[in-house]
Amino acid sequence: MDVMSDLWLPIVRSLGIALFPVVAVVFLIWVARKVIARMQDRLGPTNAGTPAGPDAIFQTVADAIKILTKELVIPEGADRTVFIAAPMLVTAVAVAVWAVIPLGPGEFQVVDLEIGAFYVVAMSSLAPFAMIMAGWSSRNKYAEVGAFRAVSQIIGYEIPQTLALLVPVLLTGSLSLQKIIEAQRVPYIVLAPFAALVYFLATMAEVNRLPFELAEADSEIVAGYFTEYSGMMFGSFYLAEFINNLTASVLFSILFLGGWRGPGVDAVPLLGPVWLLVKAFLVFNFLNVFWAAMPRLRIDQVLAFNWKFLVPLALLVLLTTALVDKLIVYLGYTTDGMRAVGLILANLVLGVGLVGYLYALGRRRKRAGVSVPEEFLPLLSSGSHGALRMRSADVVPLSRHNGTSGMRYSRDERGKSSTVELQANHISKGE
Amino acid sequence: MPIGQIAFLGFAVVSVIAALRVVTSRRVFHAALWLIVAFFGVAAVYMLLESPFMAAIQIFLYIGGVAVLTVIAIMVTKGVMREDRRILNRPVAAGVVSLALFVTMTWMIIQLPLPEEPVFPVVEGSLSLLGAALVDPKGYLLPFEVVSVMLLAVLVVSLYLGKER
Amino acid sequence: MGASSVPLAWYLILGSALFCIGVYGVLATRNLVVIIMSIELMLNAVVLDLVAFARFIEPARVTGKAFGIILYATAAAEAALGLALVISIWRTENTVEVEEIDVLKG
Amino acid sequence: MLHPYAQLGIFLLIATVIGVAPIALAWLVSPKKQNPRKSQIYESGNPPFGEAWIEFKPQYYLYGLAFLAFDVEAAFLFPWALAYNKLPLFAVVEAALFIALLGVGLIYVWRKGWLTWM
Repeated sequence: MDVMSDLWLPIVRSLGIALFPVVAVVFLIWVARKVIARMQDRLGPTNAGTPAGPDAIFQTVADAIKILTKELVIPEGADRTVFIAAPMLVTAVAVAVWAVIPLGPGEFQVVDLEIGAFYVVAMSSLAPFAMIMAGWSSRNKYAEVGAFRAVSQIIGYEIPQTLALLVPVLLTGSLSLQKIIEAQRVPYIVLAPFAALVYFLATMAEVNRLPFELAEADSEIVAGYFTEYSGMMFGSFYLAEFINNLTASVLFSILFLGGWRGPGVDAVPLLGPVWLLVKAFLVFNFLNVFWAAMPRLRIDQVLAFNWKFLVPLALLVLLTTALVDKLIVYLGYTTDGMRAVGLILANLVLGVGLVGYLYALGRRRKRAGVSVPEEFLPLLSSGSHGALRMRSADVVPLSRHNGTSGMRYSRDERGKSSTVELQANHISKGE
Repeated sequence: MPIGQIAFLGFAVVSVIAALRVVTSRRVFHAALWLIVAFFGVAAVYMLLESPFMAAIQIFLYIGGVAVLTVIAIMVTKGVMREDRRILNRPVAAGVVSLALFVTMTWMIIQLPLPEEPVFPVVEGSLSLLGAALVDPKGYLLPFEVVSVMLLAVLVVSLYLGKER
Repeated sequence: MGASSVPLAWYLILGSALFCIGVYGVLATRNLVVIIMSIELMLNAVVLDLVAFARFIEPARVTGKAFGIILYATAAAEAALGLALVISIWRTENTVEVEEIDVLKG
Repeated sequence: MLHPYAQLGIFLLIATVIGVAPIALAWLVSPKKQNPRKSQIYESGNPPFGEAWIEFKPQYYLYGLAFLAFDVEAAFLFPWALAYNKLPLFAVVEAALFIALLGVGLIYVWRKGWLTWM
């Protein structure tokens, strides 16, 4: 009996934590569609005559059931085994990261590995593979362009992400995510705002969120690396993408926002997951706001922004944090308060330097006749590239890669999946 | 048979079969995918050796780094890759040489008085010992700094070789 | 569970098997990329042996890991340079087969 | 109590099942009607033209090369960051040198223009 419970408790817990992101995503897809629709002055999913619940909250369930009954078309000339394995791998990897994520104190975690944060980084470095496999095996030109873009973008942004992640690790002195949370009496976003900024920007690129949504730019290369996929295989890519979004939000909350820490957790441990999910939900919607508001960049801009801005900045942040913190201790100020003040001051200096550098760069480029330095577009954009202008900013020249000139419009509808939303929208406008 | 041995045999069989497929696959792209499976098998064996750090580094560096780069190289040069048939260079001679090498090595390993059980228990926090040893002048400081010079050289030289002229 | 039930010799035999498969790959194939992959396989076998020795006969388990991680860095550097050379050769000679590369022949 | 790595193994097994199950289920319930027009490669409705596999500029590859160097650096910094709290100042300076050296390399290739998209 005892042996049985010893064996079954971990299995049940694993099952619960593994299924949690899948179930949560069903709700989050609806949230994302609704938020983006509201920002773009649309209604989003509505229950116009359908039994999809209030405000079509069960729209995603209906979509899932529909997509399950669609044919799995394998294009001719495709590399069948690789073609089928790619969507399976992408979902499995997306779920596998959750093994070390502490949803709350103690028991709300599958296994608290000594190397937790490194496990997360290692597992997410597998994601480009599924994209390469999908893009290669489809034998499709669009798919291959998407795969190439995905690889060069996603592996590139892995660098600043990993370097920024090292800052919380270094301040905690542990790779265990549980210990990183426990060490955050003050959330690390206060002590290391620039690490948080770098991490957030790199995360946006890692999860393919606009303005970094090049790998599947729907109006340029159809759907990128999963152009040829249909039915549930397409659904798997879509699911994995949203799971990755959720994972990224949860990880950002854990590393920089204090994870499950919050008022009342010590007394009621069950509040821990609630706090974590509230924080993650806010971060997730922050990503959604960017999604709704940003135009898509070109591939050269995306890569230049990484290699000429984020990577140097990440190196600088890591260096500054490590040196300043050690120097303060070396000078004899060993209390946590003094260390915190030192770190905040260092970040302040870093911020002033950064703004000055960007200003000088902008001035120099302006004198040289270039309106906006391309690599800093995501930060400096103004005028025709208006970062936070909404609908009029949708128009962006096509990537050079296609060799065609043209404009694109509306990035919300993802071609294959959103027909139901289009119809609902149509009906509500007709009324 | 203890569960550890069963797990080891499973991982070993997976990685050896995958490694064999690497050198015998007809398509180079498939060879690269099998290479990843082989690396995974070895990473799992690292977990059996209770070295999660080495397993993570195996996945992070070998699969997420080297294997990705190999796949990109294959995709870039696919025009000249012989897709359908990999011409082998004296396969029989190569097979005999490597089989003889394997038999010799295995025979030597069996002859050696190797421990059946680990002599020392697992040390908690050995990873931070490694971190300290890497920057310790009495430890591995010199290799550590040499690695950074090597990476600098790799970055500059490989970009120089790879860029279009 | 864990290493305690598997003898050291098993790990070493697995390592030598992977190494010899790598040797076969280097000797038998003409494709440069496959040769690089085989070399990676051989290096990985060496690291496997190092980690196994570190677990079985070393108290702090630092030496094996330090050697392993430095070997990994070297392997990655080798792969980067090797593949950069492959691309370079591919661009000038339009081939990735060893037999057809003869730029150094006078 | 189950060994932590065994729990991890079980979790990875469950993750694999979650990856495979939807597609296997869809394979069972979805219709299978082959049709040469349907299995044609998608090129925005036109019949596919030319080679299915196009050649790419190796530009993408350069970023991969740069990535690998920094990947190795990050792998080295993980154990160092873990030990950071116990390290003396000069050990941190050494690691800073390690980071700065690669930063110099980055600035060099940047100034040479090898990171610029062509």
